Amino acid sequence: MADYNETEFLICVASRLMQDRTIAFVGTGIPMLAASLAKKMHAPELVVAFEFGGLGASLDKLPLGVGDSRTFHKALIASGICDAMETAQRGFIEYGFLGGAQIDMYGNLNTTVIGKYWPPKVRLPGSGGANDVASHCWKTIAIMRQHDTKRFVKKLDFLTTPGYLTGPGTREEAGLPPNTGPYRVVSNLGVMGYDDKSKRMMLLATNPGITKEQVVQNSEFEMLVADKIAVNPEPSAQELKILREHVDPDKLYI
Amino acid sequence: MADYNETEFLICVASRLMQDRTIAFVGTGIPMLAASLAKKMHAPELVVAFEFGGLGASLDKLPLGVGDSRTFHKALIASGICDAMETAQRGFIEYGFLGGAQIDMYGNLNTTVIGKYWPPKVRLPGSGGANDVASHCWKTIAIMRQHDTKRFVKKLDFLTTPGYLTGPGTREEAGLPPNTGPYRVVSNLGVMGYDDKSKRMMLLATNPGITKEQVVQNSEFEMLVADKIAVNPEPSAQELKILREHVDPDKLYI
Amino acid sequence: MEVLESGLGELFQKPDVWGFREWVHKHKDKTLTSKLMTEQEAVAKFVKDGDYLGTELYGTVRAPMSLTREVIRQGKKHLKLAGQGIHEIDLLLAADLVDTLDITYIAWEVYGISSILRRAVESGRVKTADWSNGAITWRFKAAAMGIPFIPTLSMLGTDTLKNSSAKVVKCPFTGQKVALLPALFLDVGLIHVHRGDKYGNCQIDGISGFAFELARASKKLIVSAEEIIDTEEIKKYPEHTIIPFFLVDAVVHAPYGSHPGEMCYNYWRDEGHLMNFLEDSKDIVKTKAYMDKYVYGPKNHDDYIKLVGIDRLKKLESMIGGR
Amino acid sequence: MEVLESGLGELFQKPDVWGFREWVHKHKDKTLTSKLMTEQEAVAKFVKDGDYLGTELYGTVRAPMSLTREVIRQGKKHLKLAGQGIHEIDLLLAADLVDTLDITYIAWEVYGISSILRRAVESGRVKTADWSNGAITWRFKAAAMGIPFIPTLSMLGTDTLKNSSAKVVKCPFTGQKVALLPALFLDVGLIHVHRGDKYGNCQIDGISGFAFELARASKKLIVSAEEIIDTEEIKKYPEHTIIPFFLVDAVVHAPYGSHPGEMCYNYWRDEGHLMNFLEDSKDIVKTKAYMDKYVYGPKNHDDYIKLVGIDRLKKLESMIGGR
Repeated sequence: MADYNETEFLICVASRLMQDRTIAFVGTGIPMLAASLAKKMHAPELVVAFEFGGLGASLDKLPLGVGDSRTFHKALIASGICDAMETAQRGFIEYGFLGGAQIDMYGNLNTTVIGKYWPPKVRLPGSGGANDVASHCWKTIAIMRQHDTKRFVKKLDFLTTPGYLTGPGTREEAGLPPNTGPYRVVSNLGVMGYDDKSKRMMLLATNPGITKEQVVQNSEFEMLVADKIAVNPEPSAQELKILREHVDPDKLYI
Repeated sequence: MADYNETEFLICVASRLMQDRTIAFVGTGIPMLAASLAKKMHAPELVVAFEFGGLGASLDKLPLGVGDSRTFHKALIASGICDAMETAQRGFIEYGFLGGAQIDMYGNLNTTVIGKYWPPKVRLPGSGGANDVASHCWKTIAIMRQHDTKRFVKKLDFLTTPGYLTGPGTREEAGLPPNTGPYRVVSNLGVMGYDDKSKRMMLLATNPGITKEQVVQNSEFEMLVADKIAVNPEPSAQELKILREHVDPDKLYI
Repeated sequence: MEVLESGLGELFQKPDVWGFREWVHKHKDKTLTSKLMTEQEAVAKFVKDGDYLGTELYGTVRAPMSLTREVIRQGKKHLKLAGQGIHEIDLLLAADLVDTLDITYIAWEVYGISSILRRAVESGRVKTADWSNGAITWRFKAAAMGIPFIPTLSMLGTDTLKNSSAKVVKCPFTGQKVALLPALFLDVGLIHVHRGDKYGNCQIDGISGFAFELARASKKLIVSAEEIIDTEEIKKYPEHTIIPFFLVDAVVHAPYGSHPGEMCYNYWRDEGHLMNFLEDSKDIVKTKAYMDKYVYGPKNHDDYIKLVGIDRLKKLESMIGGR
Repeated sequence: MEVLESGLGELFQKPDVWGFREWVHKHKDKTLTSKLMTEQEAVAKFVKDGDYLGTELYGTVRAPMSLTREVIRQGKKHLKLAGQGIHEIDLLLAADLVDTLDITYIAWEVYGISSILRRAVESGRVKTADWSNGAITWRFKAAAMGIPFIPTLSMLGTDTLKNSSAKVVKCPFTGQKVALLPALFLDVGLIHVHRGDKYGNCQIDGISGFAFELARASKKLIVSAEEIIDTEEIKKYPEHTIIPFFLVDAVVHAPYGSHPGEMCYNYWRDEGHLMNFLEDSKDIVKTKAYMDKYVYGPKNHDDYIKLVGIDRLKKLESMIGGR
């Protein structure tokens, strides 16, 4: 078994969730690395969409941001932000990968403020494209590098980006497209999905050496637990080799 | 004095109304010829806009339609119909040149049907871009090749394209942009403008040999007559030479 | 929303945003799979009786004529159309395949009104609703954006609005009146382009009319291209892709596909052919003879090209201007 | 229109369609007149205290940095900003020239949040309203279309909507809820492009972000270009013009105008410079030292280029990828 760090494991787990022959919106950081790894492993025909207009890029080299030249290098179209967002709004984009400072049990995310809105205790970056991605993509996958009770919270300080809002039917009630919503959460402890009926977050798989109790204890809200908990396979030697030698050889992220 | 036909005169009169260093929306036929003539006479910097996206074309050769390659030959931008119409909607286009089967005393035009709406006695082409042009350009100029009581009517069978609607303030009341509206009508008998106060059509100039009574009699509605009626100068030898040898050497229109 | 005024025109295609989303989710192929096929295959597979059909063009310029002739040969019936068009709509109307028209302009520009349109509408065979050119394109744009309507200042105060299905409301930000246009989602879009790859990534030279919007507003999209190019060419200039592959269901190689219309930088329009058609179109018997000769006669576009004659087409190529 | 819900965020710029129309009618020069000038002249002439300013970019890519530094050198105060931005907004905030922010995302992407933004907003010095990236761009798009608002399905159900000035209404065609975004007309737009002619006809390589929309949404538009080209080049490929001359008030020749950001196909971003800034920005004194050295120090962009050093810039050129 290869030696690896937590970030590398997170990238591998996220990567495996990326389905070949679909279009996925990816943001900077782990989603980008995961997409690049997926394209070199099991999903060569994954079409990666970036919000500033690049779609279908080769990802030969790792972009530094969602609009740099690597996001449309050898791409199939290089348009603009409206076209990218409207492609999602029209229902063409299957997956969206997001992150956040806080997530609640319905998969809602906060990337705006800690404390009250203004002036806030901590001003975070804001929605960026996350709100659009989570409003329009069919399935969203949240990546949370640090699974603890400050990040998996009962109540968000600010609901930046919609998950299942306050429960079943509330997305549709708010006007969001039917049959869309959060799909998975990847954290440093494991992978969560959502209970079909209650739309509440549910532990599906833990990372090796992590117990389901640890996941529950590190979540402020009551984390549901699936009847059968899988264990995420560790990064394979091949995954690590490709990740280190081809995805991020300059060690920009890992 | 040169020998010329009615169409040639109409083109010359329309051409003289085209102001240098402005942007004008022009349609197929006489407006196109007039614009081409104007660019070669007094208005070399007239920027001609076509509704399918060509703007600032050279007009070296006469287009056959509002979207053919001559509408964007050596143009400054070749975009699409949305950009062209939105440029007008944002207030960038000074003049619009239109035609119609019927016009009323407020400069409203009909190019849709004769008789009731459906099924109609005569189905005409429809608005095309005319409604947009007349809604958004600052000043519209209508070109009517045949001035008679069937065309200058009391009541349109169908109000396709807005003039001053039913009188002062009614454009604004309908939601159309302030300070826009009909400016001139060029017919085979003369040139009409609009009374500032009543917004009703008013004879400003007759063609040589035409009396103001003829204009009044050939209008079904009551045509106002300006205190002082000018006489439109006949086409000059230079205008006719340029028109015949450079604007339409293949005799497509004249 | 309080509606101040509602157009009385029939809404031939409801702006069903959720239905469109579900449809593309279920049916659209997001994979890099060759979609090259003949026009017969494309039309047989993707056009159904009763479909709402849209063609993209500028008058007779860059018109999907080879695809339109195939739709007629296959006798697809009860079509709904959006036009803005000339020759292709004349042919569909002459073949009596059309039930309804969202019309903005159908005529021969400087050569005057369409006799075929007159017969079809004045007889009551074809129902109409009226729009402006801007309005119908903004309806495509709303669909392309994935929203149910879009505001405009066009059409206000006119019978055009009254005989459309637009609605007038007061803007909640400014208090001004605006017309709301319902999004127009097409069942099938037909677009002719300069070049595309086998997956459907397409480039257009010169003005792009409403290709961008119509391609994105179509549930099913059939593209014909003067030239099929390698995907490497697409990847070299991705900013020139106006239609990306995932919008496209079929790619048909159709040199001279816009004939008798123009294709900018490729060939000039066939004025003689069109003048003859225009004359023929005034008479029902002569219209039928034209249809028999040029539409029903050739079994496919290759046949049509032979019928027109390669010398004639080469001459049209020599007449087109450069940059 | 019956409004179901109204965002409580302040509307920093009213969607005044009529005002915009009147302004461009009165002030915009529709003639082919050279607008080439220095950045000092452009900023002095077209940026005023209290203006609502917009910059177009993708993160640190194709950012109008040389123009932004000049705005700061001239001390234009009480600015309102729309961001989506990074380095240029950090600099404007650090110079304490900003009163309000329509914010969607201001941060250093993978390198984390902006310390300067935190200090400016947490202290209560800068007021904010929040939007999504899509929403703010659609606000520009509405302005570019000349309409007072545009619908979207974004932002529904969230605090983002509650702290914006969007409004929720029921669609009169489908009954679904939609968010209406007020058009965002800018007093001044700043855009950096690959090349333009002296009149302001501009081309951009690669993705175009929201240049199309922002250029059309701006009352006054200052463009900087890596390269000034002949108008004959523009005329040869008019389909590549993304900004036509009549939108533009000033054209500034600014090679390396996006430094320390990237310019695709021209030069890679200056990672070392940005990492140093990022570190400096955590501390007020060091931030001031950076500003003194790189913004206030050079008297113009030429000076800035000399300060950075041509060898360093040539190296960045060598690091950029081709097609």
